[in-house]
Amino acid sequence: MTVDTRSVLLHLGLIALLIVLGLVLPTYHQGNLARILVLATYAIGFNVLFGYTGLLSLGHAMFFAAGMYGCGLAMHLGGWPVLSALGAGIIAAAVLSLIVALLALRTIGVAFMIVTLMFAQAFFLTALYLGEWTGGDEGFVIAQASRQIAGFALTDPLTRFFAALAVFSVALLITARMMHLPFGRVLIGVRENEERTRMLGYDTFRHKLLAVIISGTISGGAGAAYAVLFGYVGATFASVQYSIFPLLWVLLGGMGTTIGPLIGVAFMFYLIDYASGLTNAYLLIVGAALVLLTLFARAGIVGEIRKRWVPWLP
Amino acid sequence: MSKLPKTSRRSLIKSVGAGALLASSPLVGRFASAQSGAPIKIGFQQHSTGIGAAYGRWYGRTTEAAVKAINDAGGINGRPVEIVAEDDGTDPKRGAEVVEKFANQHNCDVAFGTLFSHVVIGSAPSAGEQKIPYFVVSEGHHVASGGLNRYTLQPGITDVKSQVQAMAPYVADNLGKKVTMIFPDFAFGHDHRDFFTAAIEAQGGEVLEHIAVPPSETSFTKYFPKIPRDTEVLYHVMVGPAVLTFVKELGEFFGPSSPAIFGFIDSLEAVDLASPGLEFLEGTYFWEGNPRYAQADQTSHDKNFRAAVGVDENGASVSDPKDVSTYAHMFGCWETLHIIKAGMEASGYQGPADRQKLIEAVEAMTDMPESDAHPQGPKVFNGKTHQVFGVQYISRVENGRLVKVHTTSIEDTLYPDETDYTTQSF
Amino acid sequence: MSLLLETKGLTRIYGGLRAVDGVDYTLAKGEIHALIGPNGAGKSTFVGMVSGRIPASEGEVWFEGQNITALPAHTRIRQGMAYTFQITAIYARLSLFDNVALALGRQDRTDVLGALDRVGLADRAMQTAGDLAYGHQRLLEIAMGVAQAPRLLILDEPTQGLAESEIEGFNTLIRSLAGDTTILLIEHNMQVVMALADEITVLDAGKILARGTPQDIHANADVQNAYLGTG
Amino acid sequence: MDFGPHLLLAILEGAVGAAVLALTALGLSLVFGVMRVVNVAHGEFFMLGAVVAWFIASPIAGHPAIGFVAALALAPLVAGAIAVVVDRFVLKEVEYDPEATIVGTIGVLYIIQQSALMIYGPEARPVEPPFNHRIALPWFEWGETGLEFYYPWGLSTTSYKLFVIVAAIGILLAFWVIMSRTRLGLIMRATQLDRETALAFGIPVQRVYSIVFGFGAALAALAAVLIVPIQQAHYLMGHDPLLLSFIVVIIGGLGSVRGTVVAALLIGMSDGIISVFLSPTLSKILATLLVALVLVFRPQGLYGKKMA
Repeated sequence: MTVDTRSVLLHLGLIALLIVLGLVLPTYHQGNLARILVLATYAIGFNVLFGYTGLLSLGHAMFFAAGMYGCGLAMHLGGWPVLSALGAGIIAAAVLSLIVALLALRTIGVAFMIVTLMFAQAFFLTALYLGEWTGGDEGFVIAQASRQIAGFALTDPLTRFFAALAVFSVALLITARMMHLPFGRVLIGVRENEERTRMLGYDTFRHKLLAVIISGTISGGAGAAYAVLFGYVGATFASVQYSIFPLLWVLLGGMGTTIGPLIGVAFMFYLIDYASGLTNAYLLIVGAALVLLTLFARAGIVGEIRKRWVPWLP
Repeated sequence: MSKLPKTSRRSLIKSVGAGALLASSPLVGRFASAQSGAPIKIGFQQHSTGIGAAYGRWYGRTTEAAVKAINDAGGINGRPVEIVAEDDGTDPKRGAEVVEKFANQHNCDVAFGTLFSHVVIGSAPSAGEQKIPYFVVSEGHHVASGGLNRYTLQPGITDVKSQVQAMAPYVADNLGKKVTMIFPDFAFGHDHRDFFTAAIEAQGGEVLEHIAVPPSETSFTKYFPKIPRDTEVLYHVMVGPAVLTFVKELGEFFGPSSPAIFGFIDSLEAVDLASPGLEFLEGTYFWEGNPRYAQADQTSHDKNFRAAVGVDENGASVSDPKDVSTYAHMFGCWETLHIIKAGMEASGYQGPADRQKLIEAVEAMTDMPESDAHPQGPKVFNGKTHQVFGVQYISRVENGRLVKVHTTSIEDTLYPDETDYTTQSF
Repeated sequence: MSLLLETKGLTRIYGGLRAVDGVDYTLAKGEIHALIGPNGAGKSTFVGMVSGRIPASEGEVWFEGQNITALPAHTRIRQGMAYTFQITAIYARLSLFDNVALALGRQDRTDVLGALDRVGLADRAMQTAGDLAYGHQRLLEIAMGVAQAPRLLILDEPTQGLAESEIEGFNTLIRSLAGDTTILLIEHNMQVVMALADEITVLDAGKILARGTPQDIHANADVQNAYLGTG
Repeated sequence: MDFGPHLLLAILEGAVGAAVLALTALGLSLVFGVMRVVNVAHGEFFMLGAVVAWFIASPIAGHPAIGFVAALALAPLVAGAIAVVVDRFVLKEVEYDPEATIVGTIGVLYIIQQSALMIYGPEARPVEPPFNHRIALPWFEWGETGLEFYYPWGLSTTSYKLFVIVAAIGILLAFWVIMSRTRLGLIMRATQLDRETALAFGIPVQRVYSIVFGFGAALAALAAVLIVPIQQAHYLMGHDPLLLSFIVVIIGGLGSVRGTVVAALLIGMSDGIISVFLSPTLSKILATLLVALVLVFRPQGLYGKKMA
């Protein structure tokens, strides 16, 4: 079996497993998994830039939130139907990521981190400043009745689950495929040694530009999906911590792995959910878990598995 | 501990038994039936961590006290009440997840207790989808504005729009008509800005300047020079951990020559008035949702409420006089739980299948006279807007204590309906 | 013979220091040309400007009759240059296969293995490049240059760190490329230079000191004094 | 208020913020410069300084200055000691790998924050300043009789705020002396320049790292003790200082003390001064974008060398 076939089987198998889980899990965990899938889509978007291209953005919340506001405002103020609103959210995120990329890619390393952080902070403050439309920190609710596609209510747990799975699968398959194409290999080349890659005749700036746009657009798609599926849009999602989350998820799951983002989000989600049932001091447990992970599984969960047992993992 | 320390199981059953013996309601008969031993589970969405934690702690203590009082009096429909507390981290995303957890994992009958508006708004869609009644204690205008859904109600605390507009007549008549407002530059502050500006203009006054302070600001003096010199009344409201800095710097800015100062107690909620630097507040005015200091005309209801929650006559914890409560807001938890009890008893609530009946029963409520269940004062509930309206208090700082100088009427707090949730299907 | 490469007054100034100073240089198609000179003579800076890695302060670079001075490095590479680094610059965490595939621009198994085979590394294709011995890393670097099938191959000290036997293989490889590929070679090892070069240019202090056949250079008194005399 | 006095007030207020920010950022810059790691928990050491100051000062009776001085001496030691423990048991174990350090220190951040919430509680509590007098400031104007001066309404500061500015300048000078004139400073600079060579010269790099990490945390804690009589101690207060010092360090240029101080002044004052002209939130937005654009067009920071 070639690496390619194994990789295809892995991803299709994962999606099949998720379908089964969606059908058999109890309501509570089905709902959780729907959330996890949307957030994992966000993490996948982040991973394109951080895990594969080696660019650490600390401002990805602005892309997630751009998708969320683009979609949410189109429905809330414009009365658009779900699919066009999703499109609006995705386009909003794509445009924003193009602008941010053109400016931020003039910098590298820590300066890139700070520039993205500052743009995201400006975005967050702008969302508050335009409270008349965005509802500021309180945000707004997207009317339950409008959250449906062709008669399928997205508020129905099962429908919502499969909608979330569809969003996740698209992002997963796009990135998995991309990383097999020359374009994706060049991104890895940029991550490993940008100067070398340039001297092999690749326009590394253009590749990085596209990586930011793809990454930002997938993140924005996740934000738009979150708005539609869970019915709430608010500035919290544009705050700094929502830029830090995907970094944490990806590092936990394994940077530069296709399924790491999902594993990272699921691990973190259930760690918080479970620990908060035990004690109010659950952040202590989360903190300890993060420290232990750095000490004993530095490549992240999937990364360690790849390192120790399954070297072909994409 | 996630689940609040409760009365132990044994004492709970004892007290429920006593309640059953004493109670004359025919519903108590159900106590003997097979299912009756099961407690009524109320999911308490608590701000245990995050920016709301100082409020969350007192909301927790009040809730605990109210549940004890309800259980001591025989529970609800003869069944004991159990609180299932989950931390929402004062985060709207986690808030929504917690509501789902209440509905699907803990099998709670209702969800309750949220304060911060963004968590309420973030969680309300989940409550609507899970069809679980969601009783918030937030004072936000979000419920009455019609932005939420039929499952979300605010029967225990008056909303900010009412609070603010009820202040305008007193301010205009007694303090001055040229007002400058300082408020946080996010939704809560914008509510103050919009509603008070309209209300003071209706009284023939005007707002000279709106000074919006950016969120998470920790230093404020630099914004004060925007206060016009001819300001007669300075209206301030601030929230968050930096409130004490805000008020202190306000005093340092004005020095000996300040205009009349009227503030919302939010600016000093959970803060000791005796903190150094607050001396200048002597003689200034505050809105209070519920007077922090026991007043000369204290009702027996307020006395009982303080005793039950463990608050002394200065509004601080009986065990630590420096631990000042969120007295202006936390009564809402107490009153809301009593309304849940009243609603469940009126609707003969048995289990989740009766949730719609519960909501209809609460929607049918109107007058809520001052009582041990409503220690803050009398209220009127509007079933269409799912919002309660109650009297508001204005206090003046005298000798370092807040002394009540004015009680508004309920009429002062009313405004035309902006929505009718009863027309929404369940 | 027609010219492949020409520079006119090519200059690079680093903070007042003229590292390369007005170099006029031509390279004919199909030639193996060696660039020699003492350390700090400006050899790497010169080829850096030719390949576009380092922007020129003054002067022009012409490639196949076109002025490419304004073109960015990756475009020059696309037009038929290849550049191997003086300090090994392979992708240490990727496999040899991936290294060469990136150089090729496609994941064609036959072509990748073919390129690796030319340096004798085909059997190690799935190894992680960073795990190779230093000499093998140099060979991989050369394989990556060769895999691009360039018209101009710039090799910056390719034999540094290679064992005697590997140098022999390297010489063979370069000779097999000659004709189709023009080769510009910076080299310290005079045996390699004498064995491979059709022509030699000597740089000293940023300027061309001498140019000629290996025999001419060997006989040149200036070069003897400035450079060869020391070794 | 008139334009001139308003601007003066904005500058004075900005100077207090900038002074504290400069100290906090210097701690981060030192760690960043010498150890090449990002300490995400840096803000929590700031918070620890304030919280510990409250624990030390509040039970001490008598003049508030006694408690304050005790806090000034002890709180940085406590924060520094905790930082050394973190260095030994986390950072050293991951061999200062940049990514692992980020995740590890995020974990430390949660642990410290949650511990503070459990032990100290969610309230914001004040520490009494050793002295605090309102000082009305005069303003000059050309009038009919030449230079006139008067006291504009509201133009004032406090003696304690002025003390914070002076104290911060003193600490910065002391820091500069330590770094440039002492053996410890020399060792730190040598380690910063080249870890391998430092090792070769027999410098105990591991010990230097521990000292640097502890020293950086202590600087943050010291800054917090200075500010806590003005702003209260709260368990979430570390968030903004972390972000701001991070920004200051990058804008100033890695490893440049001068750059860090200049950037702290720039960041600490910009939104206050812009808000003289525009609405406060809008000025914050513009100040944020301004900082981002400074980096876009000068990626190495104000005083830094080009970063690789």
